[in-house]
Amino acid sequence: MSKSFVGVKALKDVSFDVRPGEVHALLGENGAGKSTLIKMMSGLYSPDAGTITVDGKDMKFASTRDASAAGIATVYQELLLFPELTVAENVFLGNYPRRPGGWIDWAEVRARTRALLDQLDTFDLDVDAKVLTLSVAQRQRVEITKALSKNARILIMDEPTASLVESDVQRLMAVVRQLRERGVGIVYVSHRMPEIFALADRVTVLRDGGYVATRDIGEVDEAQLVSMMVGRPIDSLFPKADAKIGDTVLEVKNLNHGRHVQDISFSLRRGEILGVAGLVGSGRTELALTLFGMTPATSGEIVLEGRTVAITSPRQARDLGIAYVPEDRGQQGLVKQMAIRKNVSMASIERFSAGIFIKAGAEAQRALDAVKRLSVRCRNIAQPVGELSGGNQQKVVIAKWLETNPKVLILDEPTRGVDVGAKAEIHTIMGELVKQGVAILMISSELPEVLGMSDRVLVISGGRLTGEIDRADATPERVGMAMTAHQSGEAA
Amino acid sequence: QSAAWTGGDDLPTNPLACDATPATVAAKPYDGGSPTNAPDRKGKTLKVVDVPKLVGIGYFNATSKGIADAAKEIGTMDAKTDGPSKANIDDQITLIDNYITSGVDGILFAANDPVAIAPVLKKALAAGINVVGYDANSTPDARQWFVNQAEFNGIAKAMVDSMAKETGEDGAFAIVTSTFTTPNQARWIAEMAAYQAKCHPKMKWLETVEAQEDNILSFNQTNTLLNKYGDELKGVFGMTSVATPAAADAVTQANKCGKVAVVGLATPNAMKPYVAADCVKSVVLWNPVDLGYAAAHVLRAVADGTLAPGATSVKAGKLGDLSVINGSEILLGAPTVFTKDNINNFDF
Amino acid sequence: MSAVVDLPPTRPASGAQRPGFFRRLFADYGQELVVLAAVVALFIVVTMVNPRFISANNLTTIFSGNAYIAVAAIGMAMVIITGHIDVSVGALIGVLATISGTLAVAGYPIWIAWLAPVLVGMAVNACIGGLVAYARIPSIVVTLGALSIMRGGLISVTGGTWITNLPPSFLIAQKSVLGLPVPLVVMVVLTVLAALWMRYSAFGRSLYAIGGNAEAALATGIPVERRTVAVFVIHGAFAGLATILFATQLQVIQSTVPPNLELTVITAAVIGGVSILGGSGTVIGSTLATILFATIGSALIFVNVSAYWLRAVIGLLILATVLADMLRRRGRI
Amino acid sequence: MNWKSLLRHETFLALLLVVVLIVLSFQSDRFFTVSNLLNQGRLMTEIGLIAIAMTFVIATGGIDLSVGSILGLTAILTGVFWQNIGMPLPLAAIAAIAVGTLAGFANGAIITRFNVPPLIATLATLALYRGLAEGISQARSVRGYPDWFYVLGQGEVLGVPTQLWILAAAAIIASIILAYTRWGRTVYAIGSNEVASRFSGLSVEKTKLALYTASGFAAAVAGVIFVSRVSTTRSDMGTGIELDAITAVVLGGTSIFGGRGTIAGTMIGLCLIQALKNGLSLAGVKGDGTIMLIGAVLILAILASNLFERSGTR
Ligand SMILES: Nc1ncnc2c1ncn2[C@@H]1O[C@H](COP(=O)(O)OP(=O)(O)OP(=O)(O)O)[C@@H](O)[C@H]1O
Ligand SMILES: Nc1ncnc2c1ncn2[C@@H]1O[C@H](COP(=O)(O)OP(=O)(O)OP(=O)(O)O)[C@@H](O)[C@H]1O
Ligand SMILES: [Mg+2]
Ligand SMILES: [Mg+2]
Repeated sequence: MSKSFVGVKALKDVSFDVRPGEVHALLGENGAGKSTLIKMMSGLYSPDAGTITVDGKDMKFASTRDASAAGIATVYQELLLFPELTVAENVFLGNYPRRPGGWIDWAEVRARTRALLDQLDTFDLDVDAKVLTLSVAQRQRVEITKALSKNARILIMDEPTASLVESDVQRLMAVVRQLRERGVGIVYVSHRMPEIFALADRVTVLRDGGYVATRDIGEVDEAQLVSMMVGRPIDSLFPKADAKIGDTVLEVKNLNHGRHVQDISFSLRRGEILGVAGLVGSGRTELALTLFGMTPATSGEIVLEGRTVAITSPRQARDLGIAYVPEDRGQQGLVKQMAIRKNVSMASIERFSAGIFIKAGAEAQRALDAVKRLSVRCRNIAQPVGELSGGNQQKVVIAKWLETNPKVLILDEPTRGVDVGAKAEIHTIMGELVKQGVAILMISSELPEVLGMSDRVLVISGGRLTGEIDRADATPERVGMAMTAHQSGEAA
Repeated sequence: QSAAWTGGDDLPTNPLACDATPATVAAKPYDGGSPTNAPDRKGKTLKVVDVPKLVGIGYFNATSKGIADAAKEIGTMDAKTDGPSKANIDDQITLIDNYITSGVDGILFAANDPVAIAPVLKKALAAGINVVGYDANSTPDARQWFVNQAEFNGIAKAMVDSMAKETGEDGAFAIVTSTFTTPNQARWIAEMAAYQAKCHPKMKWLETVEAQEDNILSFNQTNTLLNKYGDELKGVFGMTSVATPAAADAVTQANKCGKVAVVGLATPNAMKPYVAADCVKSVVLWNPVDLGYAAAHVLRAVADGTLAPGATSVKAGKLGDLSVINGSEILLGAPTVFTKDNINNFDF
Repeated sequence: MSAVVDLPPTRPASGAQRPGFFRRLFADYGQELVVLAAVVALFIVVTMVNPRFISANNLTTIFSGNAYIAVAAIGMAMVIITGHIDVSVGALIGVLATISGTLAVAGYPIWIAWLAPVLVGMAVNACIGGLVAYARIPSIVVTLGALSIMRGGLISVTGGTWITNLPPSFLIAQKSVLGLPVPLVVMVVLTVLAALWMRYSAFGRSLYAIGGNAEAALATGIPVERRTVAVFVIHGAFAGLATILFATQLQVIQSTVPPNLELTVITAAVIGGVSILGGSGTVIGSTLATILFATIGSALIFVNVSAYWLRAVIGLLILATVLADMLRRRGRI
Repeated sequence: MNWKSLLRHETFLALLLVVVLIVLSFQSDRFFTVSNLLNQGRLMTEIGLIAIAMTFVIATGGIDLSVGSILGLTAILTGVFWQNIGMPLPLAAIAAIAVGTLAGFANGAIITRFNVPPLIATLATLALYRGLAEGISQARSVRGYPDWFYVLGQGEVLGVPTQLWILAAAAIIASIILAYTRWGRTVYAIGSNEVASRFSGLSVEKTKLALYTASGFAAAVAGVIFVSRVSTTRSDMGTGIELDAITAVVLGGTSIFGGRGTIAGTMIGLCLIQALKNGLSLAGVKGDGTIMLIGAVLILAILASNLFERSGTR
């Protein structure tokens, strides 16, 4: 089975093929065109030029339905779920088991979903829960379950592990390997190098919409791959800067909010990066939201620069100098239809205003600076943010919050779905910020990132603090141990 | 007590005598307005617009037909009907305003609100346009003449007397009207209340309900009244040409023909089935075709100068001489009572 | 089709994941239950004031007098679930009633007079749906325009004449089957069928999917455009069925429709729990909400609420229902 | 937000308006006269004021269906405060406007505090406020206002109808706010992505509350102008005006899903509708024909600008 494809614009003359029983990794920087390629293979976009061949036959995919019929299932990068429908229904939508007469067999839908979820070790997901009540990571699992349910011959996964923590990644990789053994061809996109080396048989690298090379995994090492992607070598993915750690900026005492933030206490100092590790649903995001005033604390104390503050709204948090880069940038971070310029100034619009009027010139200047400083790849600052690739969108969100000159910067999964080049850049930016005395609270599901960037690591499990580990003592084992403590408190 | 009628416009009521004694009307000087610098229109062809309360209901179709008939008969009149699609003061005002600008010679109107329409009518007078109302009046000084289909107290007497005859002097009745704010209906109900208190004091007024200009709602409301009061309810008044047939239908479908009387204002066409089935004995209404016909003739006479302030009567084609009352109103005559015998002679 | 992977779970499946029957019922049909509770409460209170309220006659008035609104609201609920809205349904019913009545009076076979509004309703809404789906004009814009066109057109064409002399066999809404009035039977049957269809057919579920996330629906392979046209066409069919009940209730057909009929129908759908944002709700809710309105209207007359304050009370009750639903949702999450 | 596509719709609409004006003035020589055009301004002021506020509301992705009822309630209260309670008329009008504004505030509070979708909330208050107007008025109308009061609705200032000044001022202020201030930016941001706006520290709730309050205020002012124009109060005043206002706003290019729209567009849409109503009437087309044509123009205008936009960006 081969599959070739030639397109233009976002994608220039790219050819790509998948064989049965292989994992073919697709690599490239943000905006390289990986998702675009995938969307054409799955029938969502139609190519301007070029062909798709399955089993030697030329295919014309008018819709994703045609692609499904040809045995292609896809887990998209942007989660495409139906928030008002249940988990089970999301999994089998358009593909229901029927009873005689064509009626949907709901009992069967639930049972099969349960079985699929169990195989992913996802016991805490209620198949009858509406998807809107799930966290991002839980939604990701639903997406994967959905693709698995289709029993496809070609499975395309666009950054499936972006929001999974290490143990989940391991589990997913096991599933992928098993599928490979069954002769399923898998297209796998990820920005996480270790996964690529652990999983892939071949890799194809794209750059700026163009095809760079296809290699067997044995032929290349990480540095080579990175320089193929970025066009230059990268020194270090975790450029830990030596910032002077100053006095305490933020002190949190016995903070509580609902089930997911229970009795949390910690302190954060100027120039420090405090990593937060935890399993999916452990309550890290909830903690951030509580600090940011989105879900105000029900009890406990937040002390900011020696003053006890009650934070009840994001606006107030912002005014106090707390910034939050959310985990779901599409929904929470950006206004996609709006220009880059307007997104950058959004959280600090008062600074670009004279009275109530916006100073458009100053705003544009700052946006230009920010785009340059964070090397956001875009046509111009008037381009709607939604047109940018994931990593570049993330940089815009960070730029937006840097405009507020925060004292405390909370980064929730700051490099989720961000390519190695940009990831290194974001880490460098973090380094610069701590040098300027900003205190950073970094939530990440990527253990190497947590270990590589943090001065200290907080570990949260079941909404409780289960460990506070200094950089020197932070080994994957210690952190992992703390992450699985208090398991009982986590069950939803 | 829910029966008390407190709606309306707080104008004094003037119930007629309980027997057939005609009311003595005190002569009043002309109180209408007059157009400024109206050109001499004597014998010239008039461009006339007729703006009813709303278009799309049987009643105003009939008046509009009368106007068209008269225009054809007169020959020197170009009449056209254009009204709002809902009984809405604002749309009506806008329409009249547009016709003033377009330069008509005469305006015939039936007002959705007597006061709200006044400014725009005064503007018409100021532009030298002849303005005549029918069916629903404006304040007198905003138009020249008003063709009064029947005096409010006359209608009230006819309605209440008919009801008393059918239900007996101690019957209990309810009313289905469009809305409490509709001026004509409000006046009629007020006059009915006064006349009933004076001449049929033992009758029991149970309730008045609104049903918009919506026949299904009228039907439902009548049904609800029938259900609520059971055998106590002896009669239902329909105050509009929409409510009356719907009320009759409700009574028919509830198999209460003969047990519950329906008396009301309605056009004959809509009532024929119920009258034929003996479910409704009598329908009260002036002939709206005649009303439109008379209004058109009055407008012609005003434009020709043959109807001037101080006149006591006016010639209205086949209707003969109509008399002037209340200073600047022209009375169409007594309302017609349609019964099984004559209803098939009318088609509107 | 069996699951592809059969890795052994690392720990045994934790049993009893499903919440209890009542919790699920409350979660799935919360708003419907609120509305139902409101209806029941009204019935109890008003019956205590005046026992005639639950007489067979009054129940007939409440349930079948407004059945046509309920039927129209079924189609509206489907449209709203798909993420659209239709503000032209009132005008459409007026047009269809005129067509149906004209055919009946002109002596065409009765079944043609009944079939015509359904077919014409489907045709008109196919155009509306086409503009929404393929020309990508928001449905509120298309139907706002269609409302004007149909309302004006109706008056232009009929000149406002009423249709009388309808043949008795045409008047189906006045008949009964098995001792039950036809409108009631039609309303219940259509509601149940539509509810089953929305829950157990792939087509019905796809409407929820489109309303919930049109982009994802497209990616799932649902033909979003065709389904959008289809749901408008179905809505047109329901409008046609509603028209039959509407036009045959009385012996005359008024050429004007009840003012604000479209708002009444939309209100019924949304009070019944259909999310105005699309993606959730049921047709059971819209029918219950229609019954609620009818019950309120009747109840206020029975308890002698001053007719002047009637509308204020209705508004207050609607608001109370809406707020009760919101509080319920908060309690749940 | 894409400025180019925005400009395109408004330019297109303005061109359409010009064409309509030219065609209509050939149909009737009484159409394109100063006095007629000014008079049309008088007639469209109430809808215009409401449509301006509605533009903001719709641009945030909301809607306000209760404006007609607020207008009616304010009208009734003006009369009742003045005649039944005996307040001086100016005070009565101000008090009535205050109540109308409060009604708008209540809408906003229901929408923001209880998370009720705007369409549902205002559908409920549409019935409630109209009901209050009916209940308070007890079906009576208040008439006989002093002559000075009519200056507002029937008088002129410098040869231009009084209320047209108000409309013009409102339109200019509103368009500046929407286009150049941070409030305007906030409106667009909320309309495009409410969650992200909240996460960016914008005061989403306060903004929405303010907008619905402003919408109530605009409807209330329109109510007093309406009373002054027609010399009386009735509880059914303003019925159906919400659809007229929404039509103008949507025709003007404001997206019903929020995130885009301009006051200029709304005003052009409003003028287009009014020109059609008036011009067609002068040209001898009846009201029902005009309604049909406005419906068709609405659909076609949006269709045409959709096509424009697509051919432009692809
Ligand atoms: N809807 C769109 N409109 C315009 N440009 C787009 C659109 N979607 C993607 N692009 C552009 O196409 C290019 C390829 O984007 P694509 O999403 O395929 O990148 P990617 O390789 O998947 O990146 P990432 O790793 O961030 O997901 C980018 O430059 C992006 O800006
Ligand atoms: N909108 C929501 N409604 C209900 N429950 C939610 C919602 N969002 C999150 N949760 C629940 O809250 C718990 C904690 O979620 P949270 O997102 O804070 O976890 P996390 O540790 O940040 O995980 P991750 O970031 O990997 O998703 C999860 O169990 C999730 O089910
Ligand atoms: Mg991608
Ligand atoms: Mg998280």
